[in-house]
Amino acid sequence: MWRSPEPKASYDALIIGGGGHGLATAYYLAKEHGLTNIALLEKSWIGGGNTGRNTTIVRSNYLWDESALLYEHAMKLWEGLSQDLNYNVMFSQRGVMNLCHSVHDMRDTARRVNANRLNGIDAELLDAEGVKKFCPQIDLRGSGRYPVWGASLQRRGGTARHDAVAWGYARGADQRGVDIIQNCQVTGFLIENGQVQGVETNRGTIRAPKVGVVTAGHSGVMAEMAGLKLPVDPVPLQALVSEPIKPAIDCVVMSNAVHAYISQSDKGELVIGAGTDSYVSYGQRGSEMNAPHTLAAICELFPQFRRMKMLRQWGGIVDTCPDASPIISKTNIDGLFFNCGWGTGGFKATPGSGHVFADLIANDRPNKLASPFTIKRFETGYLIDEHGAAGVAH
Amino acid sequence: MVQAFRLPDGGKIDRSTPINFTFNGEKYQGYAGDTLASALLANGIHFVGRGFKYHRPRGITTSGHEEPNAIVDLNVASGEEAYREANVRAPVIELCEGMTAESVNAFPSLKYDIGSLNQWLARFFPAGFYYKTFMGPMAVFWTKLYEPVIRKAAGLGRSATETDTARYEFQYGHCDVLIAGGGPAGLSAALAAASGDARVILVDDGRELGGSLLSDPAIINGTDSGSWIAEVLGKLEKNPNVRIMKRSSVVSWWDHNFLNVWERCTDHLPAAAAKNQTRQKLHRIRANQVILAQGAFERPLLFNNNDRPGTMLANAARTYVTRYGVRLGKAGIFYTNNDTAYADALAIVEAGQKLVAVIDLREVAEGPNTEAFKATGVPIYANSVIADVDGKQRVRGALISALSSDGASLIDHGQLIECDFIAMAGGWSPNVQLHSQSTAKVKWDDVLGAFVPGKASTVNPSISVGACNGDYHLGTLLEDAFSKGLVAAKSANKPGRARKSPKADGRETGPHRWLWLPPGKKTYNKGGKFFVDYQNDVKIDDLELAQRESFVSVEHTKRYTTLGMATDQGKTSNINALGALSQITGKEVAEIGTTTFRPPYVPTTFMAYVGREVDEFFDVTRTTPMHSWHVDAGAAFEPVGQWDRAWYYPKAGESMQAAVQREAKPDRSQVGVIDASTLGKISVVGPDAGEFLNRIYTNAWKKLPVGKCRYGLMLNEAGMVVDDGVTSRISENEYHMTTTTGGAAGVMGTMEEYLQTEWPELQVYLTSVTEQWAVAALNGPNSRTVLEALTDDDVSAEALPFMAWREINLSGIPARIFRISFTGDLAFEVNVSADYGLQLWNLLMTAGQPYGLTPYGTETMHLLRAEKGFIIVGQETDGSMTPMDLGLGGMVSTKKGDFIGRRSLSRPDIIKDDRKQLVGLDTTNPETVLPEGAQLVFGEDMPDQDKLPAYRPAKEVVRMAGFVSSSYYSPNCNQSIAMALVKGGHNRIGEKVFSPQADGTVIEAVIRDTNFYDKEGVRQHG
Amino acid sequence: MLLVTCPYCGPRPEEEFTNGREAHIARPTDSDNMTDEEWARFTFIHNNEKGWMRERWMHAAGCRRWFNAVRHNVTSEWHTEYEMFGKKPDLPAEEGSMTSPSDSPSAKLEK
Amino acid sequence: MVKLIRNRPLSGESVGYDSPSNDSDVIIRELPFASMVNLRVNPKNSSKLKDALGFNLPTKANTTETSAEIKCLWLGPNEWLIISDQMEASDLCQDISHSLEGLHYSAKEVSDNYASISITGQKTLDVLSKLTPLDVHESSFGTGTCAQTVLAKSNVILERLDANTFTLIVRRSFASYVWKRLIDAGVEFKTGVHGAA
Ligand SMILES: Cc1cc2nc3c(=O)[nH]c(=O)nc-3n(C[C@H](O)[C@H](O)[C@H](O)COP(=O)(O)OP(=O)(O)OC[C@H]3O[C@@H](n4cnc5c(N)ncnc54)[C@H](O)[C@@H]3O)c2cc1C
Ligand SMILES: NC(=O)c1ccc[n+]([C@@H]2O[C@H](COP(=O)([O-])OP(=O)(O)OC[C@H]3O[C@@H](n4cnc5c(N)ncnc54)[C@H](O)[C@@H]3O)[C@@H](O)[C@H]2O)c1
Ligand SMILES: Cc1cc2nc3c(=O)[nH]c(=O)nc-3n(C[C@H](O)[C@H](O)[C@H](O)COP(=O)(O)O)c2cc1C
Ligand SMILES: [Zn+2]
Repeated sequence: MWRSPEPKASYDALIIGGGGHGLATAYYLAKEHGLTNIALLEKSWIGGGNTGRNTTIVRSNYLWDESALLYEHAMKLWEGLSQDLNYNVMFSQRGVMNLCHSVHDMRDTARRVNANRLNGIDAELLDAEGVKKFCPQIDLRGSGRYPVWGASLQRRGGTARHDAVAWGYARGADQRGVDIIQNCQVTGFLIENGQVQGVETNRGTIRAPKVGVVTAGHSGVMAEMAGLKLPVDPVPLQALVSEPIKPAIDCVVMSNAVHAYISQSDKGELVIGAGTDSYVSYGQRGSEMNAPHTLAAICELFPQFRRMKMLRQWGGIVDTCPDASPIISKTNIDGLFFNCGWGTGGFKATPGSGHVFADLIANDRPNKLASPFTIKRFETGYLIDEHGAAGVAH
Repeated sequence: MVQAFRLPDGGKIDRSTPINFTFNGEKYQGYAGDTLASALLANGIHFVGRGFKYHRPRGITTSGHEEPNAIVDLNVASGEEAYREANVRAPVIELCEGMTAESVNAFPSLKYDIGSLNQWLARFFPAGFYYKTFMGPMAVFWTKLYEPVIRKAAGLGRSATETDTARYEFQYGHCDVLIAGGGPAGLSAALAAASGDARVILVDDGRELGGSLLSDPAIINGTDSGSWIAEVLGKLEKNPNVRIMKRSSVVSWWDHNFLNVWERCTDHLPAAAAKNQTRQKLHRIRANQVILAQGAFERPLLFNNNDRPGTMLANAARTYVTRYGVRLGKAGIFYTNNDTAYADALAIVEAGQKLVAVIDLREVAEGPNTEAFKATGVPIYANSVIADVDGKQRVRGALISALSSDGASLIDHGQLIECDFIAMAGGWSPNVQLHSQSTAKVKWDDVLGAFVPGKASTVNPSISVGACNGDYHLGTLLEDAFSKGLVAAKSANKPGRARKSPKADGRETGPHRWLWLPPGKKTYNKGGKFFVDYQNDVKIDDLELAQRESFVSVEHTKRYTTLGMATDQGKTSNINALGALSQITGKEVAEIGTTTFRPPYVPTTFMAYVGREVDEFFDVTRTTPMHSWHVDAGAAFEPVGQWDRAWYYPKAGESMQAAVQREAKPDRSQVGVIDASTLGKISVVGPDAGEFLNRIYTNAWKKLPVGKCRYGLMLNEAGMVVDDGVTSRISENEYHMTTTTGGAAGVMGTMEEYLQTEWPELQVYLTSVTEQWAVAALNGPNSRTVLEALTDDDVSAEALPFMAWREINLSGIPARIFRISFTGDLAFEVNVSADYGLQLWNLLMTAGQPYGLTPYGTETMHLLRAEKGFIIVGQETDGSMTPMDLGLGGMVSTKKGDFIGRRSLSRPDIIKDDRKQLVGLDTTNPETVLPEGAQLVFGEDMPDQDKLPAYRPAKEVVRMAGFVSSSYYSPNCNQSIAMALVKGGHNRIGEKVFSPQADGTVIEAVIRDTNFYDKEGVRQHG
Repeated sequence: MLLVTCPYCGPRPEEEFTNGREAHIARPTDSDNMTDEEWARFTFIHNNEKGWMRERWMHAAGCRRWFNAVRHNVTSEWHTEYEMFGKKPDLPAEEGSMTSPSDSPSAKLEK
Repeated sequence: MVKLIRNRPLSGESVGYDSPSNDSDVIIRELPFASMVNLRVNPKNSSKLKDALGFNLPTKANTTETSAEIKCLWLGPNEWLIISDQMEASDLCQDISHSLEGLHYSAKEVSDNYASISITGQKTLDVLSKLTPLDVHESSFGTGTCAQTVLAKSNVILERLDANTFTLIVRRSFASYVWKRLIDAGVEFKTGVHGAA
């Protein structure tokens, strides 16, 4: 699938972080910008960060124009990704419903659905009956307090196989000459006169005039190494799977109000996730309080799953931004770029994120889709507050 | 019904109590004390399930939680749907009367399963086959053709389709020492730990304590182990500080020594007996010290077709024969790589189960247990392997071949020995699951050929004893566990007093041979089927393929092949896989590493985690003192935060819209009343209270006179509006602040935070008094008249002007009257002690009747305030609105000094004038009510109709101007009214905007100010 | 569920607390003289250095006091707690590697 | 003037349950009205209240003080709950204000803000252990101890009166929820519920 080359002394560009976003960046740099003398450095094994531990929900029905257009860009790439990579990422457009449990939810959702439509994104506002029709397994009553009023439905949304995304991009990048170097931890940056010159790693110095950092939960740590500060907090986000069962639900269901989301993988596990833990952590495990709350919500919405059993639960470290939107940005060090802050919901953006980030690195200026996501927005006040859309981690 | 495969005697089953059960629709009988697995075996049934991928027949393989193959669904008869349980491990199901079970992953039946065709296509299904195949030239091949097929094949068992009504609970626990595992090591540790004042919890997942002693008895302290266990338990049970939990598994170990223990309270009972009892509990236990005495798992051996039904672990074979009195078959073959297992072989033979051969991988069959076994006369084939297995749905024979001297190849074509079961003894792997969960490391032990616990973690220090610590010698482990039990109690500051450890002569053990990957008739890479992870059908060639395809990291290998990801989480397969990988790659196992153990230790029921916190207890419902009145009046309720607020009071057959139109009128023409008790109320007391409010709110507070009220706006540090409310000055030193219902806790939190962490110099105390007060808000021209009917105190405009408050005696109830208005009409907020809330309400209703007093709910309140253009935080705001955006710039004081969020208001993107700004909208057709959440487009940006087909996304991105935040039909203005946030709206008054609707229609409106009613604001001053 | 020690009430379950992120980031008193960048730093940025960290907690369901604590943000090990304006304790020395427990396979193996 | 009717938060909640009897494992009841004052003051002034209360404010965390008329629970380093079933809250406040004249303090009546629930009987600890993560074992939470903690999804002030008797002081709007959770947790025992206070 990919070679295991020794790192060379220098490259034209380096990508730090072998998650989906980093791998996609490397792939598009090679494919669309002809930069092939590049390396991707991953401190352990590619796809082992949040890419390998996320609940794989893909959708583009975000509220603000800036996000909607970026995520929709990703969605379009998803739609041709298996063909592009010649690797089946099992992108499954089974439909994503975001449930509403109150008038207030309905109003906010209507606003988002209307905005989506005008932004050219498929979105439907369902009433309770529509919800039941699309997903007959849901119990609309929600114990009385959280009855299901309706939902937004994005039919083109769905899931993809997380591991395959990482591997497919890795293979594609490798085939185009990118050196994918695992077990290579970046420990510092070489910076001279405000211009990045390369990185220090546990396998020696590697020089390059351009460095793109895509390290999710470790972005703050990386910024620190370059003397920069990022408004991202690393917090644990947990997920769990049930034992595998025969097909029991064939769409993705998310709910902010009861705080949970669920889908069923192609192997049969129910894949379930919810909120972040309250404290900063770099340990890929969370607190015990999470599962009871998440499962309570699932057992409300799907009482028929009450006797199901949890097979495994785990955590990832997500890089949360104050406005729940990512940072895709130049920094005040020339040649040093950051792509981070995807928090609880960046898997769905993987192709789009890599695509625009590659463009930024190659051309040294953000394109239209990326430019709102500059780190400068925290100074100017141009926040893109997606807490509504990202209110439940996904 | 005959149990043809029951030995004539022996076993800990109660032969006088037969138990009826159904498996795959057939009726069978077992005995009390059986598990489903032992009962099936006693009926001669080995073949019970099929593998996930190839659907190959599979049998009962183990006698415990590590079972990979014998997975069944329980409660499968009609009428049991709500209790149907997917994927249960047959060896741990205690048989009970009337039990029904069926095989998983087999359709239409276990014997004739369609999916089993997959095994003939096996070469098309190597590891990772998903990703490389099922592609097709066009995406549609995947979506329409392959994906549905793959998804149908998913899963093992089937979930219930009805709601489980059983009761589940969780319970908190606290102890000094928690011991996981009640075998000899755990019991010995418990004896020591509990010998002082320590609170001890001993947890074991079996129905009886004793662990391996139950099937492998020994002499302890000179008596048989059965009596010893009884004696220990007797002692422990008498100790009030000790809690023994049977049928309970320690499933998770979280940071700071917090553990989850999953107890199955009634699963062993027939349905009728279990009724009305709690089915399962999750104990959430904080332990000062944790001792792990989890034992060890025996490993299968790797050989060609090592998955045929009838193939099981040696110690499981022993357990079924000796503990359950099961005859496993007519003739068995025992296959081992070590000496110790001969003790099991001997026990099996001595119990009357025939063995026809022992196949020993070791070059020489020697060692104390081997020698002892030789007396049985069963032939031993040393330096030999099972090269192949005959039989499909049941083992029929084994092909035995001799090994070359290096163990790498076979030196003969072998001899077929007929047999109907094979017992495999591949050595033991200490159960380091919980140790790893504690975040401690494991280390590789070459002698044991397994991981043993490494250094304990500092956060969750684990103490391992017995077999899970790699100590397999009964004598030493009893003593070691005992001394560590004392250490643990001492560390918890409750030292034990016992000094005499239990004693036993452990079994001597002879040599072993860790030949991880022996050759076979077909080798693993030449079509041989060497299963390593049974349930997920991972074979050795899959592991090798992963290596070849760059999935070298063990984590990649796992994910590419799905090794260890099945419901048994690799309990029996992980070490074998690593051993085999090490042999394939030439790397040391320690170099290959291991994957991460995660909770739970065994799959755990969702509802055990949830306990009672579903249905009525899913969330708190908070109610006001007047709640019962609203209920009696037939109110519909709206959840606001955790509160239930009266939403509207429908008359018979009335819709919400109709009710609101009716409720909204009296508030302008007569008088209405709403229960406003839910508003947050905070008492702000101290010499610096005014200064404090200055820093909390955007406007100034110090000069507010006593007796006066003022509206305040609160921002976050980013400058965005987060709450609002009226605050009144009670005295020189005291303000009474109100917040939004949903914002109360957050506001109080923020105020305490700033007070304690940023401004400790301010002398201010905050007390939440939200629920001290019941509040009824009277609105409308008659409101004063109603009030006057109930008080002799002066509530005239002079005595109590707009934005003032005073205390009055309201028919004997001390009340605070605030003349503030959220409807823009003459209004009084009446506050009384909450105990009198209901009485106040009733008094008002009676007094108000002559004046047309109408109770109204939150929906009408929303409409009324919209008539006046008053915002609702959370409706007109979404966390991205500044006071200026809302047209409330006048409330931002520039003189008083700093306040939360002030600095942010001068940032460049905040002062831009094309920000979304709050405006009113007049729809061109005054009868048309814009839907809330509608998006707006300026005329110049409106696309052609064909670019915006009905119910479809726009064909090109349409630039949006803003959105509608509130919209109603106003019976008081006789037109539709709406508020909206529109880009640069304040400068666009009079301009047209267009709102494209999903159905393709477009609603037209004109931008205006937000005040639709009583522009001059005279009414509220009335 | 962590065991959080309140300097006033003693060790209590995490459920009773809210976490207030990094400690010792004082609110500027002269924000008028700050650049937008400096203000953004205060408003949005925590250092979150990997390892021992001083952070804020509030005993929300208990005494409602804010306080500081030193906790290891990889292992969650609790070092100490101290009052909001109490003496800033030194951070303990870092032992061994700081990779999180499951960061890399080798981290789980003792050699 | 009308006759004043205090409606305690849980009046009307007790119907439909078993009444307490001699062999009840757990007995739950709403306690009658008592005056309650939330006091905030710097603890160094604790002795100044000796005259008003009959004792110094308890400054040791999670402890209580009692006199014939008044009980005081430590809520935080500068916060106490003063309870009296004999004195009016306004009188309490007045006495306090006399004692603390000129000092910065706050004394707010909160009698109506709370419901008080008593739970007693040999299975009390078992019931509580299903609802609160706090360790209420005698060794760490003895008689005379109080704590603010979590009870199911509510906050609660918990006070231990003797080995098997606790008082729960709950925010009024949560009272019905807590009440139902207590009764529900007692289902597996013989739980008796007293009629309205
Ligand atoms: C439980 C959970 C559920 C989620 N669910 C969803 C979902 O349903 N939908 C969705 O869209 N998103 C979801 N997300 C978020 C999503 O997973 C992430 O936003 C996304 O995968 C981030 O990808 P990445 O490539 O940026 O980061 P990662 O995959 O984390 O990759 C970062 C890589 O950087 C490496 N690295 C770090 N430091 C260094 C260094 N010094 N040197 C070299 N390499 C380094 C890491 O080892 C890692 O491999 C979820 C996240 C979690 C944790
Ligand atoms: N012959 C050999 O090589 C060999 C190998 C291993 C063990 N043994 C023998 O086995 C015995 C080991 O004694 P021991 O006490 O260490 O182990 P054990 O196997 O006797 O007891 C362990 C107990 O812990 C329980 N358990 C495991 N995980 C649990 C969890 N998470 N929660 C609750 N319970 C859990 C098991 O069900 C079992 O009852 C000794 O007699 C030893 O000689 C021999
Ligand atoms: C979508 C998805 C499905 C998963 N399904 C399974 C599964 O069926 N069995 C399993 O053991 N783990 C499953 N996992 C969890 C992984 O085993 C693993 O826990 C996760 O990738 C995090 O890695 P870690 O536990 O090694 O830290 C799944 C993970 C994801 C993201
Ligand atoms: Zn405290």
